[in-house]
Amino acid sequence: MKKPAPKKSTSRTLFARLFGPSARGIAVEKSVLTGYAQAGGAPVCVIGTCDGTYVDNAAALRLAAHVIDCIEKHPKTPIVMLVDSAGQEPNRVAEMLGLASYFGHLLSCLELARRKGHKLITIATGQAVGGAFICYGMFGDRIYALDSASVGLMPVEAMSAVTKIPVPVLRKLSKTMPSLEFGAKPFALLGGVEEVWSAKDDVPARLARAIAAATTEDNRAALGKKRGGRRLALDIAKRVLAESAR
Amino acid sequence: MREKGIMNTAKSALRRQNKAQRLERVGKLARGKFVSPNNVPQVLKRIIESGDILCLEGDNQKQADFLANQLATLNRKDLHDIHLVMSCITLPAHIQLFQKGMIRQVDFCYAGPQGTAVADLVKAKKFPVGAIHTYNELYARYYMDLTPRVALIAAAQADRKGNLFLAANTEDTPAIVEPTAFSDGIVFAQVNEIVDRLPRIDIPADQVDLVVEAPYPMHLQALFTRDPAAITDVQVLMAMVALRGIYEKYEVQSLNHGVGFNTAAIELLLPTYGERLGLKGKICKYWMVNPLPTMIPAIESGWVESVFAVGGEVGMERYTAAHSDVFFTGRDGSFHSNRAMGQLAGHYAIDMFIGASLQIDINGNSSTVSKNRITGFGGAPNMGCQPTGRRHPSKAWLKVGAEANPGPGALPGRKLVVQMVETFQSGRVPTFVERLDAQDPSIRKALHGVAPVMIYGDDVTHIVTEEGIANLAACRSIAERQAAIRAVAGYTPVGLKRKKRETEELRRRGIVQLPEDVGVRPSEASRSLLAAQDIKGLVRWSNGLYDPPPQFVDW
Amino acid sequence: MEKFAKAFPSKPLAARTAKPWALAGVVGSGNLEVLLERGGRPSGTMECHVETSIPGYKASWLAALADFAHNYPAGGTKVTINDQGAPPVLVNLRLRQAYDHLIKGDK
Amino acid sequence: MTRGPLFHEQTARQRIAALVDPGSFGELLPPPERITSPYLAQLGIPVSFDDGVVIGRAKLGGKKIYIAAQVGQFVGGAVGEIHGAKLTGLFKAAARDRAPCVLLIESGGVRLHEGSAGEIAIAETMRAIFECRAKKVATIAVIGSDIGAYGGMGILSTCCDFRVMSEHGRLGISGPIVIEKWMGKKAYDSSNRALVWKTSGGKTKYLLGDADALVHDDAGAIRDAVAKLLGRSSAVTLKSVKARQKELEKRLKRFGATTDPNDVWKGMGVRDVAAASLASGPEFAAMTRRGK
Repeated sequence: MKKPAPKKSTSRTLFARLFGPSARGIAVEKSVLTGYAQAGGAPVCVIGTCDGTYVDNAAALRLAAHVIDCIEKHPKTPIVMLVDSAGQEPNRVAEMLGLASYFGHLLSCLELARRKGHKLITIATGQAVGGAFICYGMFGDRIYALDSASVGLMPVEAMSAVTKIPVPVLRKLSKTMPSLEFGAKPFALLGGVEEVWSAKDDVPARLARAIAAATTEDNRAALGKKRGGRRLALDIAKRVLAESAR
Repeated sequence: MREKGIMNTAKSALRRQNKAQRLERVGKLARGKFVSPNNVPQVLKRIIESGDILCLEGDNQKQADFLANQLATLNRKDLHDIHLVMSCITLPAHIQLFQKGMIRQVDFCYAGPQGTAVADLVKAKKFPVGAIHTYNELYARYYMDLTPRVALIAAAQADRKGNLFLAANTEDTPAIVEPTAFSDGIVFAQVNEIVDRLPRIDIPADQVDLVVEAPYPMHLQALFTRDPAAITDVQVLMAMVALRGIYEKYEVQSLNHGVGFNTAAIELLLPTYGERLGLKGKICKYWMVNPLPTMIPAIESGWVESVFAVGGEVGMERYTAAHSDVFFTGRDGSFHSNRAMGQLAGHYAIDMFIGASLQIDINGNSSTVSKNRITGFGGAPNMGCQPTGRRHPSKAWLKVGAEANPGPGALPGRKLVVQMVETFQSGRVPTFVERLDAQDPSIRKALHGVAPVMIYGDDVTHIVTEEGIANLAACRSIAERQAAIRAVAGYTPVGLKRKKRETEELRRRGIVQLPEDVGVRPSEASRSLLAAQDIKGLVRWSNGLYDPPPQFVDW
Repeated sequence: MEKFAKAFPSKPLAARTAKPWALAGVVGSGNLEVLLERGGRPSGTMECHVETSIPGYKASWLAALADFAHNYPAGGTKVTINDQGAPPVLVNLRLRQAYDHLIKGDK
Repeated sequence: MTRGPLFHEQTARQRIAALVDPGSFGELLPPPERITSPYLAQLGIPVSFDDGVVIGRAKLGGKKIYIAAQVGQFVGGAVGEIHGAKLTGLFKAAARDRAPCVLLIESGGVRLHEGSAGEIAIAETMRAIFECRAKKVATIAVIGSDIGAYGGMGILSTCCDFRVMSEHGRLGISGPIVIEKWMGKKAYDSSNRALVWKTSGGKTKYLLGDADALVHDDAGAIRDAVAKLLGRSSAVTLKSVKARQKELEKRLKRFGATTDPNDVWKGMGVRDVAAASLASGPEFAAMTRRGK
């Protein structure tokens, strides 16, 4: 595992593809992006990461500050979250200072935005793995992914290294269990992603439609069941609800 | 001057002359007795002669490691045909001496950490062993046929005259120095530091020929530190069974504990479960054990009258110094140990020895040796045996003696020799076997026909497992003994061969007792009964006087 | 994984128990969980189902279960075990704990 | 000096039994339902009848609560599809019934054997937790176990209104072994237990304000601390997030360049670090003026 090298130019191209000329309103500092842009002719707030960077304490704070700024200054403006991050960097000082709490704070800010009427749309643009996806991207009302994005818990090889289960075994099982497979499409089968957008798609139009359609209800378990990638989650949660009501 | 007179009248003093020659060869490599660390290999070359009996100090805790490491820098052309005598083969440097072919014969007691390396040397026929001994057996031979010409020893401090201070870890040193010094052998000591004034003198300067201030302090292994957090519910169950079925039943007053978690559990149950049973003041008053950290709660609760030790334990220095009513301490107040005397106490003066083993066979013989690991004995066989020279009675001694039904020519009493084991070792390896690995012909052959049995079945009085207690002393025949062992061997292959009716009969006669039979409810067995559940708990019990080694500290 | 099932003769369980089922232990390295339920059939046997991660110890398992069925009136119960390499002593201990809970309820 | 069992040594079921009013616990989806992980079964790994989490209703001090306890011994308490769905359902039930929900955490995070399903499950549970919070229904995470709260469960714990910790509990994202692999043994020696606990343990978390209570490693003490929090909630408001933003910025500015946790302790007003290290949780709390 090496620190990913920044690829600024491709990030800008991507922003332009998503937001057109209004992408200029997005500031990028140390691969953390914050700003305001336009989607479907209406203003949106943008937060996120690029270049596959790591989300550390400072990055979480910058993202949170921007969410607070949006809540205060631009009520009900949808927030678009772009995710391209390799995760949290394993770092002792970050842990000592409570990285989990920094992430929790970012999530609380997003929750506040949701309660105050901001729609939250996530687009996995690059890497969307591990803690960095959990700490904001997976908290969206609706989550989308570009088909070029690497979405999931971790690649099969990494899973094998930790679980000591041979790669061929995992690969074979992933044929029937998309959960074990790595990528945007299997993740969508689990309901974790609403829709995968390809290069051919009119992405700005899709984004505008996504913002319009979003609701605050978490539909992922239902999607996972419908698409067959995650058959148990919905029914089990429902059973808990039903049995506890008796 | 008077001494000189005696020397001059000596008729035979070849050894003395030889010693003088050796020291002469050292010449300017030493200033008086003091050698600088850089010169040690040269000095060793000059004071040791090929063919010598050489004693390296080192046991399971304390090591003259600097001297051993320097010795290992020499080669076969410098020294060969050495007859090595030593308590424990512990360091990689010890193994190198064999690999370099410098050793003609070795006589030793124990090879804990190097057990695998020793087994490999045996397989490669590079381990010319005389015998594996118990500690006191080897010390005894230092006075008979294995008197060292040179002894390389370790001490905490030396003063400018060469007097030595051994601090908490006296251990083997006096047992090595005395026979060497009084037979015109050379005693070479590594010390952690040279000071102007010693806290106390443990070895007088005139028994010390050479001293080096080692560049690093001698290695001390924290051997007896058992983290209470690693004690399992099953071990608590066994401890409860042992407390009721043996300690309470025989009113065991003086005892030795092994180093395992089983006995650590017993120590930690005394202030809780033991207190509840009203046993305080009735049992466990006099101890021959190292200063075990797990004994702190019992000591703090007033259970323990005295503790004598064969060695120290890392981190217990301040605690033992603060409890001189319980521990043996020098006039400076610091802890004192002595392995030879401790072993003697453990042989003659205790009601009970209780310890664990890796394998027990169907006749009750036990061993820690396997084909791939030759460990040896240490002190257990001195204590885990019947001292037929014992003449003083005690309640426990007489009671076991009565159960053993002595004939007209037998001792009236018996020491309790208790093996406390789980029926399976980790990894589902059965403890109970039909035949010990130690009986393997290849091992026997390497040891001149003597299988390395730790404790003989004839000496064992009880076996405690999680299944219950087998009272071997009360068995009337070998067949009965075997049935009793099968009865407590659980679901090992040995245990599966037991016959229900036989077991029931032995149980009726009290020879086999299940936990319920001694008043223990297995469902009650829980770690929560332990007086301390982790190392931190021990530190708190000690009022901050116990300083555990860093690897045990999580705060 | 090795899987087997067997019923062992046992005196019938008490007509009333504190609970219909009891669970003891956890599935973890060197440990196991024992689920003990009323309603196994027939009433003169203890019905056992074992799933263990360490194959090759069926004989000890059967001996331990048979002993338990012999020592405790457990006829008409169903024992289901998920094992991750527990030593037989733990099998015994967990069975007794589950049995205690079934009869007397959770402490 | 005898005392009850240590909380961190109890099993999940024992913890619940020791925490709630006697006999009040009713388990939801109990073991006889045999809802076990199909993933583990396929991989030849032993399954458990509760999939590593015990959930249900109970009373605490006569008040209705929902409670869950993770089983750390079972695949490290890690969250798989079923495990996570049980938690999500529980928090939703708590929100619906406006009954506080207590989560006894013992988990390394996502269950790798179930891949992304566990990751999504944790995200879903987080959403359910915030459903409770929006209704001012208290959500309380208890972190006092051997494994602690790591990975996604570490993050999830920070979504709850309150965190009750013992000195034994640890809260973080990346564990010491992972960090050691990444940064090298020099930067983080994972076998240095004292350093590990000072990095992620209850005392440091309490000192910095990430734990709301630091209690004895004992179910009774945890029950008392939880009982005090049941009627309260920590609302997510603009004011609260702005205050937290300031606090976390200040923390990063003050200690961002500090590597020795003892310096953080000193900076937070701990005078005698050695004594504070040895002190029990409540003693520690009394000794220190927390920098809130």
